[in-house]
Amino acid sequence: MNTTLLLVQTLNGLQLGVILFLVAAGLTLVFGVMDFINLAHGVQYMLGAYLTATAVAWTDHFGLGLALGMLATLAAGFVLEILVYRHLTGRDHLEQVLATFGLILFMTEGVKMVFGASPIAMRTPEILSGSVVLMPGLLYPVWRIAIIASGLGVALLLWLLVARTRIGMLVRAGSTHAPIVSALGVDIDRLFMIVFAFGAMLAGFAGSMAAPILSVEPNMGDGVLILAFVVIVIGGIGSIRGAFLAALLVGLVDTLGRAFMTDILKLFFANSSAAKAGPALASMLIYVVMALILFFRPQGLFPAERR
Amino acid sequence: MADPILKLDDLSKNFGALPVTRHVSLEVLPGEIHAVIGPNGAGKTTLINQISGVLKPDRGRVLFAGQDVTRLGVAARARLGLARIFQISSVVAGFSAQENVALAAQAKAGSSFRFLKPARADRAIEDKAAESLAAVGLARRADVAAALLSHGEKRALELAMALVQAPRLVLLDEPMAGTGKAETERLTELLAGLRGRLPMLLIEHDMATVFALADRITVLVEGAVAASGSPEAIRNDPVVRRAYLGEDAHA
Amino acid sequence: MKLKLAATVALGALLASGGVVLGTSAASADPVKIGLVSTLSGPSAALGVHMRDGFQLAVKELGGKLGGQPTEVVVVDDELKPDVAVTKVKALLERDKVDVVAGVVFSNVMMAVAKPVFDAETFLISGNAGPSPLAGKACSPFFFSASYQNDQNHEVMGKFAQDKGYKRVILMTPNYQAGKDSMAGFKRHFKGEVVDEIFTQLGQLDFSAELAKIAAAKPDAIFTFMPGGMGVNLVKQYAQAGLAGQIPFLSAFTIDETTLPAIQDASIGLFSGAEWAPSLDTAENKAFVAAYEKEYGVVPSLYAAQGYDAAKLIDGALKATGGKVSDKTAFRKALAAAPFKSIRGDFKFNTNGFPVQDFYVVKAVKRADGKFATEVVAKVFDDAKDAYAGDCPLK
Amino acid sequence: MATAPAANDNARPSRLGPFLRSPAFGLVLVALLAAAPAAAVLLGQPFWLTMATRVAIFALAALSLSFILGQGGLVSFGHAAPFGIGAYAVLILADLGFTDALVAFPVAFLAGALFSGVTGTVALRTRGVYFIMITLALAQMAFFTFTSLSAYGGDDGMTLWARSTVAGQKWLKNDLTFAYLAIGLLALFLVLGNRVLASRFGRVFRGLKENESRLAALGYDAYPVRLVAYALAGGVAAVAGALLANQTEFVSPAYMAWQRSGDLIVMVVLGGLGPLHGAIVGAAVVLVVEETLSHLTEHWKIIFGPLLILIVLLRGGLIARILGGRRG
Repeated sequence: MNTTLLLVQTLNGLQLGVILFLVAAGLTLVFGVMDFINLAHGVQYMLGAYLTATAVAWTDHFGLGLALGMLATLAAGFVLEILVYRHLTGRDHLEQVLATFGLILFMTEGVKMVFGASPIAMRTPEILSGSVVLMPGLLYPVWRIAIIASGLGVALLLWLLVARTRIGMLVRAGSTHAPIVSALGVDIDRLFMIVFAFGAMLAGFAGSMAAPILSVEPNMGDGVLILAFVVIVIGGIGSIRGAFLAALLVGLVDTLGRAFMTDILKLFFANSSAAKAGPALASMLIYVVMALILFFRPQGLFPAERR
Repeated sequence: MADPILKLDDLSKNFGALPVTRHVSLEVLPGEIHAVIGPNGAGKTTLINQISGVLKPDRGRVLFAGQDVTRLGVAARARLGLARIFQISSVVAGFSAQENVALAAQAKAGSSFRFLKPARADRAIEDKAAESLAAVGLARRADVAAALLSHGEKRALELAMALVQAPRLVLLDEPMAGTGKAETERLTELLAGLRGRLPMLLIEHDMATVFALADRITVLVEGAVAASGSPEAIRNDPVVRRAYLGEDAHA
Repeated sequence: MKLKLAATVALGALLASGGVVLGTSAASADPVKIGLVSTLSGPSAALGVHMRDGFQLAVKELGGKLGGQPTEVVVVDDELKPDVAVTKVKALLERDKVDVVAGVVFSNVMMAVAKPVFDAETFLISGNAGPSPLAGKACSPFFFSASYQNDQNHEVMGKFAQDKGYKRVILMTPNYQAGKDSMAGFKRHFKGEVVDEIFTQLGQLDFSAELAKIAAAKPDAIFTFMPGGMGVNLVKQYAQAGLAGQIPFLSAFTIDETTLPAIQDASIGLFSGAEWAPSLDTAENKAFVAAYEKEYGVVPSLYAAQGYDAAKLIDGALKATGGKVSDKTAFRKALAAAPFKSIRGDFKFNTNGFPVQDFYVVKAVKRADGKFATEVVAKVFDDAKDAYAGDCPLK
Repeated sequence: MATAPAANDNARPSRLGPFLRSPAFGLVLVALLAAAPAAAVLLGQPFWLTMATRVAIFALAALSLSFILGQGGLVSFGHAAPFGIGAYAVLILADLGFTDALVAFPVAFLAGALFSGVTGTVALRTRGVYFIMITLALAQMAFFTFTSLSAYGGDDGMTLWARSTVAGQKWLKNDLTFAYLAIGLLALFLVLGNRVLASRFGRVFRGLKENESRLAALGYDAYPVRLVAYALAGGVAAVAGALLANQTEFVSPAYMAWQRSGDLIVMVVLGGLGPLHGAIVGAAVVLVVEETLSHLTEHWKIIFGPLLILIVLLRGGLIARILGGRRG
């Protein structure tokens, strides 16, 4: 286990964490502010990837395509909010689960009918493809660096937005004292619409950023959704800060676990049994971490203030 | 003099940097109705939560029925005979009035880990529940879902649930809050009927009720005991008049 | 010879005893009913779509008739869930009363549906999956494969690596049975050093951890088996990690026409083992590829080719029996003769119902029209039989 | 009106509503289901037999989830785990030479109950969404454990070469007998479940869902009560899993994938979260609609998805309105 490898894997973990954060941020806000369980949040991620890939192919320009894709995702977020979500606020959690599950089925099948079941491609601009030498003997893909940088940038922006602006203040207050906020005369429905569409766009952005390294296919949102839920639960629902730290934790634990679990087991067990158990253990590692964290902190790492 | 059923010994609790309970000591004697009054924010609810076990004090002890229960949870204290009536009515809304009281009675009558015999077939419990409902005047509403009872009826139902457990002390957290005048009078009458049989710790805003019922009154101001004594003594205590009754006398 | 006769008689007796009840349901006046089982939803749907399209293209070209009989193809989606597949196959057998079940992309689904299909004494024509039990000990007189045995395409790569003189190779597959079989298949003909065997999670999206390990180990080549979306991700990330030009990439069921449209340039020059490629030079194949591209607008993959051949195989056998499936012995005999012109060229059946055919190394290229496809580099095995046929009691 | 459906029912008693919510109607449903296999044989529709069996099996699994979810408010997103464990119990026992249902089914029950009991000690420390997610996590651990069991097919799963015997007899080979076994077990556990809910234990368990702090003030500890209920539900789910293994004659980790847990929740919620037999309706609706729609079009999900949304938007729709009796 040399240091270069460890460094690369740490960067990889960071990159996964950043993607997860982008998805989890919207999820935790919608959950925190409106007490709304949105299973279809993974669909936004998938939609972002598809819309951006299409826009990039159409405009033949990455930046332009990304911007168009984001606008389209934002628009899709508003449309879904108006058609479905706003009618579900304040309803029983399980009803929200059922309805948004139906939405997943519909959107996934719809995308499959439009774009086909085969994965589609998204081009990356020349300057962002290929690898750079970070230090002697350490080659790293530029695109992953771009993901990490843009993800951290968005995280910073989000923090400023939530910590420094009026709407951010309302969101924070809304996540802990919703009745008070609405008593102050704030239109909580509009607040929700904005938070929701914005969260959808963040997830869509994550999908766009992941598109060049992952296969863009109709079900790409499912796995991410589960991981995003793991993240917000570890972080404490409604907490952006918690989501950020938990996303990095999950990204790192998952990546490093997959990279080194088998090797670590080989130190203690016979090679063959380590090779068998290693991948399975690595796969369940984040769930073990989540269970442990919830065992000791049943409200997650950074529970939002008491309601 | 008999031993106190409840004794608070130098109880203190902070929320962050804010002290909400400061060195509170008080006693409830057998058969006594002891009222705790105080202006809003005096820490009455925090105090009752420490007595019932919802909150743990930072310092001090809670002695109940001669036993130190400071470290025990809500359910454990309840099993020792501490019943509570909540500030906001708390019943099992989907159960009928009868089933609510039966649930309370069942807690005192053997294990709940019986799986196959229908609970309603347990005559002893059902009869006790019906008796208790009758005692609070709810006999005719026994089969109505608790959610459909009026506010006052819910309070009475809670009282029935407390009574059926034959508790050693009842904590009443503002039982008159939100009830109409007629209902308040009826409830006061009900509680007065229990005087001497059942010790109570009463937290209440309604001064008429307090002075009608209490054998002893403790005044809480900013988390600390400002005065304690008979209703007569409290009524005439200049400190209390200034700090509390003076402001609130007309409310 | 004598043994063979005895087996045929035994089979006949077996069929006669059980086939009576079902025989009536397949009267020749009714249209021929084919149940086509494919994976049409979930991350691996692309493979299933190709196989279905290939099959249906053949039926269409034959004027909607197989063996000259009006034919109804009932397509079902197994969702890649074994219990769902079993239920749907039972629906095909019991409700739709199909004469033949065809298709099945994944081996776990195949293993789950094989039993009910065989129990119903219905013929099962694989359009892709070829798990080793069905080739060996658990082979069945009702089973024929229009594809290959699972190990074979991996064996091709092992032989290729051996022939190329690679000394140090890293193997990487998902952590499931097919992955382990894949490694075993590769090692059957590769005698060099296997530096590391990396097992990844099935459905894994990000291979950065594994690629960093590979880059550090600097092997002569890597061999991988990453079907569907996993392969897309892996190849994209392989190129981005700067490994594409450095370490030869050998694969099976990873680089094919279902994934190439998504991988595009990153795939060029990567190797794969296959029994078919669009560039294969037979008249039938040229016609098939042209027709498929015209019909569906994409280059066919080997799944499409196998689906197409499966339909042609059923067509040929039905022609031989005059459109009848009710006489199981006759239909089996007709199928076993492989009475059709495979787009792969040489195609015979072994005793276990698996093909005896040629295998090639193929490589991804960008065609003149801008589309991506695989192209034959060299023939690796000629008239190859699978390694399990010897365990099969059928003669 | 809409805010308190329970209030409505009492204020304006209709004869139908209470009957549809009563345990007796549950038996009517089971009887209807039991008619399907007989009809299948009489009308020469053997596939109805398969469907009826599958409905009974998933109804049993959904019923066990409904017990803790609908009646106890414990939203487990990992119920497929004990379900799958039941299936593996049959497979592993068969591999060890114990092919008899009289051994396999009780062992499956115990294995499922043990799994739920042990994981419940951790999961039940949490509440709400945290509980949902921790049950998912624990189920995922089980899932990945079974995918790594290469002796039992790993991720691929493994064929169960013969159905369980009963006291050495191969009765279950007959699909009709098997269908009635599944329906019979469904009926048995429905009756038992309703009995448990009406018992002293059930009274406390149901009460906990609505007002945990009240029950604590009465002296009830939620934890052991919920743990026992959670373990029992796991055991019943495992019995359903054992049935599924026998029906499909195949066992695979896919049985305990998180999507399967989601399917079970959908069935229970669709069934209205009310009395246990709502789960039978939910399972039947999901499976039959799925089967019918997918027979019509490959893109059946484009219809089924909006259908689910509509059901919710129309306030639980017919099924939940009739059966639900959700309490304000």
